[in-house]
Order: sequence, then structure tokens, then C-alpha cells
Amino acid sequence: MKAAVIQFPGSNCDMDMMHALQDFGVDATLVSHNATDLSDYDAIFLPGGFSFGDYLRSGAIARFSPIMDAVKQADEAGKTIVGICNGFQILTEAGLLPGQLMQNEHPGFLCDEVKLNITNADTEFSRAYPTNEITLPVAHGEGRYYADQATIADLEKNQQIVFKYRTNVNGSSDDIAGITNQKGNVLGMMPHPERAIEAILGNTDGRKLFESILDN
Amino acid sequence: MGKVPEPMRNEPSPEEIKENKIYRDWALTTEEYDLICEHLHRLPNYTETGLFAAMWSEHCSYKKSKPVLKKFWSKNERVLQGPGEGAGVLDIGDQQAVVFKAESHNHPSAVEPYEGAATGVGGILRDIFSMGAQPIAVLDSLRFGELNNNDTKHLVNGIIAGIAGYGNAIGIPTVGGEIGFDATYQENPLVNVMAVGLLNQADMQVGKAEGIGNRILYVGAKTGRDGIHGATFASSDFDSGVEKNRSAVQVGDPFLEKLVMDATIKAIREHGDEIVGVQDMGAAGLVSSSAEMADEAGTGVHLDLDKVPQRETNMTPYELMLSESQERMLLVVKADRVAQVSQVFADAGLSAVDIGEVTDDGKYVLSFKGQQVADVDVNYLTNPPKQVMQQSKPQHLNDEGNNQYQPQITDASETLTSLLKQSTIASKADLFKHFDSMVKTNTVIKPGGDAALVRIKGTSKALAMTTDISGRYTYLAPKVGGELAVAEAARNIVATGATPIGITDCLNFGDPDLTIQKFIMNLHSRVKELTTWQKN
Amino acid sequence: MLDPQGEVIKSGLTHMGFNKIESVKQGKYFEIKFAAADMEQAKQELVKMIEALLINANTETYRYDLKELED
Amino acid sequence: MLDPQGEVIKSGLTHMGFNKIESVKQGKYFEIKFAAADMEQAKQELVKMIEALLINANTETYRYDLKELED
Ligand SMILES: Nc1ncnc2c1ncn2[C@@H]1O[C@H](COP(=O)(O)OP(=O)(O)O)[C@@H](O)[C@H]1O
Repeated sequence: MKAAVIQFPGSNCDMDMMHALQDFGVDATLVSHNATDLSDYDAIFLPGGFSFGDYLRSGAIARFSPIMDAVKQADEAGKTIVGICNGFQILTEAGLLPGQLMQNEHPGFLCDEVKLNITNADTEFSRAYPTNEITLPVAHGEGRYYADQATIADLEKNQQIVFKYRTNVNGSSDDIAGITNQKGNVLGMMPHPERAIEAILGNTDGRKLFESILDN
Repeated sequence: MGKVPEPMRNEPSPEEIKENKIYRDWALTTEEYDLICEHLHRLPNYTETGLFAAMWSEHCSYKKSKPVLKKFWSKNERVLQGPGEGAGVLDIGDQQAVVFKAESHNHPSAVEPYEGAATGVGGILRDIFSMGAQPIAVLDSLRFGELNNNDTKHLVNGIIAGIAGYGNAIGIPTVGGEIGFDATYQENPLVNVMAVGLLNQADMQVGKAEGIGNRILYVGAKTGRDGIHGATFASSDFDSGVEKNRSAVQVGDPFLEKLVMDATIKAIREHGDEIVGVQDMGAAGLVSSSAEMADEAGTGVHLDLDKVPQRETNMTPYELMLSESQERMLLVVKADRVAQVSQVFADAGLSAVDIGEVTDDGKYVLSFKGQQVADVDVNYLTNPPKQVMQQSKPQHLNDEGNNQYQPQITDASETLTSLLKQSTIASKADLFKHFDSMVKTNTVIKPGGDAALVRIKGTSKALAMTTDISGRYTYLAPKVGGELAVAEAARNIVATGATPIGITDCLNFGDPDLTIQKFIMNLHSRVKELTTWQKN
Repeated sequence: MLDPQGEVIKSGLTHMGFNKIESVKQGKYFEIKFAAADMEQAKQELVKMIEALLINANTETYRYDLKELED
Repeated sequence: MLDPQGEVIKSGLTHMGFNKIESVKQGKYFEIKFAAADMEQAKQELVKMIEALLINANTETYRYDLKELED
């Protein structure tokens, strides 16, 4: 699998994502936000961080980067697209995923390990998980997922919700931690699976997410 | 020096400076001022007086504490760079080195908790990457007044948010630290931040302006009026006093710093041989960075101030030289390689501006709007006459009684619970959860342990790091307090299974006095002991 | 619209002793200087900027004031 | 004052093709409903709230509009 990790100015989990992908033997390349072509890649990863300082709203400015047209084309081609944390924020701002990420209910950055339920174990991002309960790191100040009730109802109906917080740490609607688009090829999530792939760091619950993607 | 350029019209003349002893507002003594006049064979103008005041301040020159600080035992086979540069550097094998330093940002944080703490993180990170190292961790060591006070809560919230705001955004994990509360710190919180970096030894940079004709490049944020202390007569374009006061607050921009950091490290890796010196602009910004680099190399510097990127209009040479605007770096680059080095910054959307050159005459020369506005000796400017510290034993040490305090414990479990309830002892997890401690995916032991442990990817090594203060002990008995701080830090390191290999100290005193001397002499012997013991 | 910050500020003010607060809303405010041929074009440009970037229409609304400046 | 946010928004807009932008400043905006005996007292309360909590006097300035509402 050839993967692209998009580097926006202010991305700071780009190298972590590269490290994780390489750990799984993926041929991963850093691609600048100024690039315009992603046709060489099978999967696109939008990493965490503070693109453009997260000034204005997180993800708001990044979504106008030249690379985003190529990301949209990749979506149209049905390629795998994953946005983690800031990447999720960019995908919602860009309209590739519904809803919006807002400031945490209790304002302030939160770095912790949180328990999640896998609410749809039949996606290309969750298929390899043998259990429904996992723990992943979160690190965000604007991770409160918000969408209007009709949108939430649609997400539920279409089984687009992949991860829910067992304890809602940021006030997200419907406890949502991660969703896919309707087609199921685009995933956005606030928790950081790429921080949970090595035993030495104390958590390997992120591994199955990468394995799921690689199994496709 | 010809006709006075417009922005400088309101500045006092050299005679007025002498007459009204204006230099004293900038903490230059009359003796020092007289020495300067004697050295120059003329009266220094406003800009020059400002340069000397800044460079001869204790903050920049350590003119009082240096003789004592020299006593530290700072050499062994690991030490690649001891005191004197932006940060200390220790060999960790495999052609790698660890770079680390701690710095306080107490006063700015007391005035403006969020920005004060945030810019403290920004400043210490620049010290690390200006050596060519990639910052890998931040630690913080904080002291506040008692927590039952609203002002303290305001300071705690602002300072924690400031450290988080800067460190999280720039993507360097805050992996450890400590927080204590004591009424002593009621209006004077201590905000000490430490940064640790990883260096490929081949990339090591020092702040040296070598090579006659080499160019001086300015990178990063534009210069504004932030952080300019003292009487700024020239700022009469402000319409109100309030406005003027505000301009003294430094505001951090972690987004810009990340761009500057990444590009500087890249430039050093790709053009290390053509980049002769790198220094961040910290205290006394442009003057201290450029003058120190020239002094280090025994050269002179000529800067063209019209080229300095400016955020505000009508700035004077004094303001440009002394501004403490954040996120700025100075690079000395071989004259024929300016284009290549500048390109690295341009690729990151930054501009590297050529603002001057290295000269052979040992002079510090500034030009502004076609005039020469300063001309002094670099060496004289950067090396104030050493001062012997006033020595007198602090009163509270004289007052100390002989009777030993013996606690009376009637109900041990109650004593225990009341101890655990003390804010200094209670868990700080509610505060440090605001710090991203995991970004970069190297943090093996996160906040909450004894020391933080950060692994080095691609090797089987990890670095243990901790910060400790023993304020109350040091106050009561400087010698024992110093010993205990070193010992506690060492214990924390050892508890992770690591071996202590180096110490950086960050001493927050009032005015330099006897305490420092005693404290340092003693730290020195303790450090020596520890390292000797480690070798055996 | 969801405004957690407004809520936090309200409860902060109430704690500080301002006890007659009914509601607090908070939002962002921008001051943009830009060149345009005339007021009509300026208005169109401004609305474009607002809707494309400055607000997120999911959760935010806006109002604006347009003023002509000498140049 | 330095306004990094305003700077970045400005360059964002410029990249998007709005190329005649001279400056962007950004700030916060609050709408507070509260009870007071009269306009004079309301004004005093408001200024107190602003200076005590809403702005950071070191880095921010403010202006306000006060309007009477029916209850
Ligand atoms: N301000 C802080 N920033 C990061 N980590 C902190 C901070 N304060 C405390 N910690 C973490 O909590 C641990 C325990 O703190 P403390 O109780 O002060 O330690 P000690 O065991 O040294 O008395 C520290 O080692 C550190 O990992």
C-alpha cells in the first residue's frame, strides 16, 4: 500500500503517523499541503496538529490548501482517507465529513487515555478489532463533535459512527469520537491510534485500526 | 553624526543623558556610565547608552554572578558544551548528544500569566534549536502562593494554559515538571521551563559571527515594540500611557515558531558548513544576539537597521535593538551561500533578511536612515567590568534560633490525611492533563511518575529527565537546600532505572547576594560527588 | 446555537458576584480593511469572505457593517 | 498589539484569491443580558465585568454598546 501523509504548516503528528505507517511496512510519503496530485497513493492520512495555528477555527484555513482538491478527488475515487484529530477537523471543515468539531465542553486542552466503544465493527477501519472496548489517547482542545439532530440520526441510521466515548470527555453529540462518510471510505476521529501501536509506550489498541486498513 | 533621522527627534541628546542621569533609569550606574564615556572619549548617544545598559545588565552579562558560576564543575568526557552557549550539550554516544537548558520567566508571567508562560516555553525552545538540536521535551517547574486565593487561581490557570497553549501547538511534549504552593510566592510566581533536545553531533552550532564579509540574516517574526523596558522617550507617537504600557507585553505565536524551528533545523542539516553561527534573539534581542556572536569570534558587526523587518511604524534604533519580540533568529552565513540558505526559509513561507555583515574592525556599528547611529567596541560592549557581589548574610539566617522543632503527633492518620490534602502534595493530574505529553510518540513515562522517560527512536536508548526545587530548605539553609535539590533530582532519575549524566540549574534569586555564592559552591561539590560516584 | 464558552463566562461572572446576569453569548469579531471598486462590490466580496472562511455555517451566523475609508 | 491570528487569517484570505486585503484584526465579541436599576448603574456594572473578566487589559482594548431591553 502506498500512503500519503499530508503536511500542513503547523501539523505536528505528521512524523508520528509516518512512524506508525512505516512500522506496519507501509510505503509512506510526506506530501506538502501545496501539492496538487495524490493519484499515486492508495490511502491518504491527514495528521493531527495545529494547522495554521488553528487560528480562526481548527481546520478552517487548512481546508483551502491546494492539496484539498486532490483529497476530494481521492474521495471520489473511493480511496481510503483518514483524518486524525486536526485531520478530522479539516475533513469536516472541507465538507468531506458532516458536522463540526468545537471547543471542549470544559474549555481547555485535554491529554488523556480514554475508553471507547467500537460501535460499528464492520468498517474498513475497525474490522480487525476482536473486542468492542478499546482505549486510545486523546489530545485536543477542540474535540467536541457537533451536528444537528437530523445529521446525528442519519449517522446512526447509516452506521457511520465507528467510535463512541464510554465517558464523554468533551461534550460531543451522541458521545461521538469517530465517524465515516456514507460511502465508508473516509474516517475522521479525535483519538490518536498512531500513538498507541507500541508496547513500550503502554498502549497497542491502535494497531488493529491500521491492520483493518491494510487488510482491505 | 549628521542630521537626526525623523523617529529619533524626541530622544534626549548625549548631554541631556549625562545631565539628567537618564542612564540610571536603565540601571547603569554613574561609575559605569563614566567608564563608557572615558572609553569612547565622548558621550554616548541615546542608542549607544541603551545598548550598554542592556548588555551590561545582570540579566545579559551575569557581571555579578559569573565569577561564582565559574566554580561549577562543568567538564567531563561527556560535556561537549558547558556553560556559555545557548544550552549545555552532553555526548550520549552514537554521534548523538542531548542538549538541555532551563530558564525562568517569572516577571512576565506575574504580569500576564498566559503570554508570560507561553513565551517562556518559546524562548527556551529557541535556545535548544539554535544549537542545531531538535527539541524533544519540555518540563516545567512552578511555584505559586496558596491556592485558597483567587489571584493564585488566576495565575495557575493562566500559566498552565500558557505552557499548554505554546507547547501543544508547536508539538513538543511537556513530559514532566512540578508545582508547589507557598505563601512566599503570593505575588511572585516562579515559572521555570526546561527544554531538552536531541542533536546529531555533526550539526552542532554555536553562536559565532566568524568570517569577515559573512552576512547576518534575520529570520522570523517582525520586530515590534514588545518587551522594551525603560524610558522610551521616543515613543511619543503613542496617544496614551495605557497603550504604551501594553506594548511591553510579549505575545507568543507558536505557529510561527514551529515554522522557524523546523526551517532552522533543516537549514542547519542541509547547509551546516555554510551557516557559521546561529543565535536566537532573547533578552535584549538584536543587540545581545549579534554582539555576543561577534565577541565570541573576535570580529565586528555592521547592521543596517532599515533592513530589519518592522511590525510598527516609526521605530527608533533604540527600539529596534532592544525589542524582545518573540520568534526571531539571527544566522551568520557565508556571503556566497545566502541565497541557498534563504531558500530553505522561503520554502517554509518565511523570509531570511540580510541585515548586515561581519567586519574585521571589532566595532559594533549601526546605521539607520543614512546615518551612523552607534559605533562602539564589540568587546567592550559585551564585557562589562566584573563586579564583586555585596556580601552580607540575609537577616533571616542571622535570626535563626537554636531550638529544634519537634512535631507533636497525636493522631498519625489524621496528620497523614491532612498532609495529603495539602495542595503541594496532592496530585497535579488535573493541571498537567492540559499538556500534550505524548506527541512525537516517544514518551515512555508520562507526567505522574518520578521522572519522565523519553525514548530515542532508532536506538535502544532513552533519556530520563526531571525538575526539582527545594525552596523552603534553601531559604532556611542555602547549603542543605542546594544539596537536597540535586539529591532529589538524582533520586527521581535513578528511580526510573537511569543514570544521572548532567544537571542544569535555574536559580531564581532576589538581588545577587551571599546566598548565591554559598548555594553554588555547595551545588558544585554535590554535583562533583554525584558524577564521581556514578563513574565508580 | 451551542455556546459553551458563553456558558462558562456566565458562570464565571456569577461567581464573581455579578448575580443578575441572564445570558452571555460570545463570538468572534473581525475588522478587515480591503480595497474594492465600489460599495456594492465591497459588499459582495465581504459576504464571500465571511461565508467561505470566517464562519462555519453549521453553528455560526454573522452580521456586518461596511464603512468606506479614504485611501 | 501583535495579532498572530489576524495575520494568519489575512494570509489565508489572500491565498484564497482575495488579494486586496490590507489588514485583518480579530477579536472577541460578547452579548450580555443583565438586570440593573438604571442605565448609569448598568454602565458601571458592564465596565466592571469587562475589566474584571472579559478582557485582558495587558493585551486587549474594548468598546461597548449598551441598550435597554423591555423585561
Ligand atoms: N507542572 C507539571 N508539569 C508536568 N508534570 C508534572 C507537573 N507537576 C507534576 N507533574 C508530574 O507529577 C509527578 C509527581 O509530582 P510531585 O508530586 O510534585 O512529584 P514528587 O514525587 O517529585 O514529589 C511529577 O514527577 C511529574 O511527572
